Amino acid sequence: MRKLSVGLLGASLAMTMMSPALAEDTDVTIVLSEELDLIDPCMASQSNIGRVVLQNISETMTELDGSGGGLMPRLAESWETVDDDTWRFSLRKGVVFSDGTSFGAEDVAHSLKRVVAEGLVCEIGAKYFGGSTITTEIIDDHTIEITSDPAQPIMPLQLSGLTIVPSETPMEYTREPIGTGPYVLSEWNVGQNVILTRRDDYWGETPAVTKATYVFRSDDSVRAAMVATGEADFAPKISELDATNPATDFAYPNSETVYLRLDTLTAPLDDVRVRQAMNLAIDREAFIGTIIPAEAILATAIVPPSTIGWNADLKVPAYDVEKARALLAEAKADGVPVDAEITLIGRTSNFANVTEVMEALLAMYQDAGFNMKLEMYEVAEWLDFYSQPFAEDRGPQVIEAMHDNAKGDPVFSMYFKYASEGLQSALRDPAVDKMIADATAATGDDRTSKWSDLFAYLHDEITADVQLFHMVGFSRVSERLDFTPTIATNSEIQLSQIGFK
Amino acid sequence: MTDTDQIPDKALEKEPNAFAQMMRMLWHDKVALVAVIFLIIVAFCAIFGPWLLDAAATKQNLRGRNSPPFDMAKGWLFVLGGDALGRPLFARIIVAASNTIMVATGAVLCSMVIGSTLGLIAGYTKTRASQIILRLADVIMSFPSLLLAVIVLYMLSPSVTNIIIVLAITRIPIYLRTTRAEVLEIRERMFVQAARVMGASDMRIIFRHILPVVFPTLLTIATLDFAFVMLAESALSFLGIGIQPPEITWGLMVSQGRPYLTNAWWLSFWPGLAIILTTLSLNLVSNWMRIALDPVQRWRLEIKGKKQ
Amino acid sequence: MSAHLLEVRDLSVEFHTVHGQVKAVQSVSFHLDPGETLVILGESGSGKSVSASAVMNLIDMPPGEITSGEVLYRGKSLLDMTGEERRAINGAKIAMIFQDPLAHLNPVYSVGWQIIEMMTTHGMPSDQAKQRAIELLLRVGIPDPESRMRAYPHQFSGGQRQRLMIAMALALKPDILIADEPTTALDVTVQAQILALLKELQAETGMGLLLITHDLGVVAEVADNVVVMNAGEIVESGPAGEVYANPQHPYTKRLIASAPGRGEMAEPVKAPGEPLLRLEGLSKSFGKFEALKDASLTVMPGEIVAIVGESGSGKSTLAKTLLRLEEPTSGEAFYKGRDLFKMSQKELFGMRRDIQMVFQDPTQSLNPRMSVYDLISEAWVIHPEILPKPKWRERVAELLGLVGLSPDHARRYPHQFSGGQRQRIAIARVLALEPKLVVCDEAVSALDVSIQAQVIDLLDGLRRDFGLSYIFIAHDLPVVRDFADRVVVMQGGRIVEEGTVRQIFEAPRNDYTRALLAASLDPDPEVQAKRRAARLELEVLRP
Amino acid sequence: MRHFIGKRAFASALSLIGLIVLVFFLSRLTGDPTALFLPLDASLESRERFRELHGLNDPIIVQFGHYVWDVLNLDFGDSIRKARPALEVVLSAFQWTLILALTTVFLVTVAAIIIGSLAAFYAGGVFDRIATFLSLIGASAPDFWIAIVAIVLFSVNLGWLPTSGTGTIWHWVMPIAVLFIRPFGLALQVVRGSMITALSSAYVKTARAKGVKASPIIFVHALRNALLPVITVIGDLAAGMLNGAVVVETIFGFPGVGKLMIDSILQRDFTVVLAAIMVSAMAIFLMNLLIDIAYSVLDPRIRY
Repeated sequence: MRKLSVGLLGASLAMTMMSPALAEDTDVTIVLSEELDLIDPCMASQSNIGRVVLQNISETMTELDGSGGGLMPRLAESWETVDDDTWRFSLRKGVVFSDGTSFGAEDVAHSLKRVVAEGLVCEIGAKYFGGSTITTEIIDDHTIEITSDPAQPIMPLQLSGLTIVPSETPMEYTREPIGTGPYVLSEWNVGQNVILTRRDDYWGETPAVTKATYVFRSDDSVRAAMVATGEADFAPKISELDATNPATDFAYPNSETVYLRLDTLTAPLDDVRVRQAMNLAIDREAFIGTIIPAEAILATAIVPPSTIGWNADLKVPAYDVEKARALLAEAKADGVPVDAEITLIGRTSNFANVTEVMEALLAMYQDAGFNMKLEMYEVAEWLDFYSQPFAEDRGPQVIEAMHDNAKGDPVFSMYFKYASEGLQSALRDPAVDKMIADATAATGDDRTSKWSDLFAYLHDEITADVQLFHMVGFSRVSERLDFTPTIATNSEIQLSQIGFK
Repeated sequence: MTDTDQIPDKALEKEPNAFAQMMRMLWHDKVALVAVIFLIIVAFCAIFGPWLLDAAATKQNLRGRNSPPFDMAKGWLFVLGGDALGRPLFARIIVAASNTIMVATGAVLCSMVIGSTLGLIAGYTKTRASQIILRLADVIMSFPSLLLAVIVLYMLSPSVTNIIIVLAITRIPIYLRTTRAEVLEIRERMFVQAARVMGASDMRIIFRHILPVVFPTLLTIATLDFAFVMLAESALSFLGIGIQPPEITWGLMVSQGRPYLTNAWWLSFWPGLAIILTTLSLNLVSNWMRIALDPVQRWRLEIKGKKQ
Repeated sequence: MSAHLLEVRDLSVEFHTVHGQVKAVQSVSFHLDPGETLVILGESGSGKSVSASAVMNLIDMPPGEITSGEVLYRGKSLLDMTGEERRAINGAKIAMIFQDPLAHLNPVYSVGWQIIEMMTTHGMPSDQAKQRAIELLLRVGIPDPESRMRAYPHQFSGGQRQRLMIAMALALKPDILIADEPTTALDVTVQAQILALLKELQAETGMGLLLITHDLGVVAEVADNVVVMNAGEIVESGPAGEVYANPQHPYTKRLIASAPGRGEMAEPVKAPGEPLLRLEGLSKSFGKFEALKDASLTVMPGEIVAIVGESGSGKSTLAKTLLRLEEPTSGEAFYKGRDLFKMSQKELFGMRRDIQMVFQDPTQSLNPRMSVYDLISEAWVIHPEILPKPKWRERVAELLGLVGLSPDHARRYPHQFSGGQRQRIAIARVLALEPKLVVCDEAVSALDVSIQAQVIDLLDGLRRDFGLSYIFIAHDLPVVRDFADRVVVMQGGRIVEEGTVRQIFEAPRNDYTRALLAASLDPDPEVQAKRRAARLELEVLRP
Repeated sequence: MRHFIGKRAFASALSLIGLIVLVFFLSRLTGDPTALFLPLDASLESRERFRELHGLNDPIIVQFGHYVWDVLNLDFGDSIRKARPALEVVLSAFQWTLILALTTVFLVTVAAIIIGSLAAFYAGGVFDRIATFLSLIGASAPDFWIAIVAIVLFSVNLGWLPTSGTGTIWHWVMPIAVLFIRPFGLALQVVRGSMITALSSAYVKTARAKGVKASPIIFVHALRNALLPVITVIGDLAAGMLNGAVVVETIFGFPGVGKLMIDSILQRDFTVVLAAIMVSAMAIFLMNLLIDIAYSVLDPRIRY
């Protein structure tokens, strides 16, 4: 009772006092799901850091067009191969960093060195350049040759992830990121907000947004509510359940794919019939539009359809419990221990409704005759199951995972997920290993068809896993903004693309 | 030397037994009576719920999800609506009572037994052991309970038993400190000295003389704590480190239904209401017990109905 | 007819309790005039305090309820007044002091504040009130009043606290002072001083004094008129001297008859051989405070040794040390020739059977959650060699019979008994162990006079039948006089005098013993009047 | 007094050391932060490099030795996630927690005392029953549930209050209100119980005999005596709040120490966890000391 009156009192005063706070109408407020730990450009591959840093503070050599336009120049104006393992890039002239120094080949070389430097754990380095040795040669101030061992046929694509920092940047995490982008970090009030303001000396077009304030709320519904009440202009990630207003809420493919990894090393999952039965036993369609957003697509591969080599011929396995049971019975007749208890492992808060999805999957599998139990783990524990080395006496495990590949090339996925040495691979198939190696080294159409063959082999021949859904994200954009989220919104928000109505 | 000192003499003949007297006091406090009846129903659900309704509670129907409440078309089990997987909420709430009550009861019992035993030792002995126990209580008190939850649930697994362990550990200091404080006082009472003069052993003094006197206080705290533990369990679920599906508790149901608050309120409302009503009942019963077990206050419950 | 200062007419009060409606006061009438001292005499449960509370509007309603009657102050009905009007009279016109001043003074405010509040509440400016408070403290005999004003109740002695209460009550020169057992918890010497102070102040102000007590001695000391109450009703009233000399009602007669201090004094027992217990140079310190200094005494088999002294004299410490509830700082205690303090745990356990204790307050010394059967048979649980289990029930019944209770009582719990009955249960429990020596620590002090006499008789009978020895600790000299063989007087942790009852009571050598005897009140108003005169000669009473 | 503080500090330091040792070793049992910090695809070498860099490869006892040595040199280590001194991270969050906790505790205390005292005075009456019942209902609801309903109601539907975050004074209203409810229910019960005892005590009888009015009897005579158990409970509540209010902080995006703690635990950022524990422990120690001082101020019988 008392609380209510406090609320009422507060509210009536609030109405009179809150309204004038809106500053210039070219300022925007963006609400992210997590507070930023760091704002170092070399960590920009983490989605929330990327949403602040990428192309706003720090720019990259090349840029992947979110609306499907392929790879575009950014700080590199053009590129060509010198030989199998060396690429030459011509850099844009007249670009200055926000600290006033001008951009040149020196800076590119330094940035490449920095992301793989010892004593500094850079996610970009680990993600895009892990396992290969990169050397650079500065031809002149605006020309640079980059050599990779082993050869990297998609070097320009990889460089779309590399943030360029000035050559003076120390080999430790910086809290004052300097970049060539149209915005500078002007305030970082830890725990409250991060503020970017527009630069006057940017080399490209002057964007419309003058100031961007990033705030952080971990609760989905609060983020949606903030855009609804006008406290924020853009929430790149909201829950599907809150995305109820067609005027402000957008679904966009977020390049995430949900799948169940089958442990092909342990009986009974080492039997292909059992794996096929696992694919047949679930009614994928039933999820769509219920606990999985209607805009999601059923998957046949671990990468989204926009990726090269994606195989349109692959068919989603039909829901056929009878056939699943028959396959199980067949396997059982051959002495496969199909009654062994299989552990279905899910990751808590992996995506909206993950718990319901896992419960539904469990129910379907049990219905088809699998002896299965469900365990949900928070990320740290889940990783122990998902990544090598696997425990010795783990028993048959089926692990739910969501994989993100927004880069358009399967190379960023296949080795890790399917090669014998791949960190999250529970497959030991020499044929697959060879196909991955071949495709990685190939270029052009050859590359496309090699990947395509691999997908077909994995899906139809050996049934390596249970592919489920290509997911969509939901975002809420204030009606005063002229902005449509794309697949890129999962990793970056280019403030320069935001306009006002 | 109060004026009512001799009254029992007169009443000696018609002294009712303790149970009947309790029942009478309960009858006089209608609010507490309703609370007790509600708790009995909850206990019934907890014991027989899974046995009666488990099949109904796990039957999924993805295409008939989030069906609204009070629609009898789908059968009485759907009177409170359906959840995100199309399972009847009514059945699920009843089945979830089992785990919810088990977690709460287990945690309260464990912490009460361990806490009060340590408290008895700490209060009764004047030795170093008592100091160590007190420091231990301090450590537990300032040990972040969430960290404890993560540690236990990481090393073991998020099962009902382990949730009980986590919650029990965090509640131990409450009983420990209360028991110790009471024991320090009771230890000096005459009847304890009388027992000592008779040659009673420490064990006998502790368990026969001190414990029964502390017990009503512990019982009152335990009732309150029962409510607290239920809420703590639901907060753990909210933070994603509590019980995990396919196990269900009310707390888990609330946190699972949370995203639907704006478009399918009933998902989290009914289990939330179950928690509120149960904890409220426990609080009311605890309040009633505090009076009923206190001879000085007892008249408040005795005279109602005869006067006013 | 001019109105009395205070008149209570046909007052009845009922209480709602666990056991239903209880009539605490039934049709009680009395009156008080200026300058008069009216004493309401009664034992616990007689309704005497309830009557006074009704005058002050202090009965909690519920559970209490005034069912009939009126209370008139100068002819005006108090019961018909509004709360506001009653408040104006309370304190200003009718003031009250209570039995336990420590509990009745607010522990967290300075005494000065509390006395001043009495006056400011009734409209006196605070600087004037402060001046008056200092005068009052001086008047009731608190030295250095200006600085003591800032002290808190716990920083005063028991007697001083009652003086503070009196100062507070008299701050506004009330017409009536109600004193509810004002001296019950106090030592005898202090009691005499407080009563004297009250009389002096009454003489100064001419107020009416309504004093409530259970003690015939207090009646004899101060009363003009007396009202005797029993079980909520007035059984007799009249001038104090007449009532004492010529009681009409059987209850009054019994009350007067059971007053201790007029029986035969015991003749010294000739020591038959070895002493049962011999204490040598016993000392006990708590930190720097020496509670017991070099105490020595002997107890012969079958002998009753009384230890008398006021609070803080060390008599309880002596008992506790003897029973090894406290460890002595130094000294020896030989029981049947063996040193109690050097005994091993096992020997000590055996000795526990032989030396037992009866505590002051049976309400506290009996575990409220054990039945009488459990309480008594616990002795045999602890010492199973005394009695085999099959015989327990029979023996409990026997012991209950021995202390004058019925075997049926074994199933009941302590709270279902009266104070006297509880003490009998405590004695039965002690007897279950078949002890040789029983230490009675103020074992009858909390009991009403009539019950006191019964318990004493019981103890005396047990000595005859079983040859028990007693160490009888008491502050009440008349009881000691009737019961003990030898008396040990303690003061400030030391034994100051020791001798046979006759020696101590008839020819005390020590000044302190003499002061104690002089301060002790005799139920006979005439005797008391003589003592009062004699007491004035003894300077030790005035600090 | 000085002796007392010394003794108290010693006991607290002892507990704190025990706590740190326990947390240090137990938290190591929950796995190391490498896998969480690096992307899934990170190679085994880069994982190894990360472990080497943060000393996670040393035997745990050596790690502990390093930690103790650093702490003795007043270096509480750096946060792995945030690459900032852990103490700085914790202190910046703690200032928010401190303000939130103190404000809430203050409001709880004042409200519980006023309402609880009146409920005790009218024990059994209508006011008492309504106050008790409402406070119990509030205390019985899961706080995250209340918080979200409050946002939906007051921010989205009614538009009266900002949903979350910090900034104006209005941002504080809902977090404080949600945080207020449960402790208030508990404190109210304690005040009520303690006041009932105090109001039936002998010195209140004296005050009535003096003709003192009802309000000074309640708020002057009885209240000060009734406050000791209340202060103990308030102290416990405040100590709980100084450990942060995870749920409220999570929902309202409030940058307090509770959210920091749970995030650090989940991310295995142990230095931050340890620093947070130390800062909270210090604050709780100081608060307990204040409470002891409050005891002796309120009750002249208590002297240390």
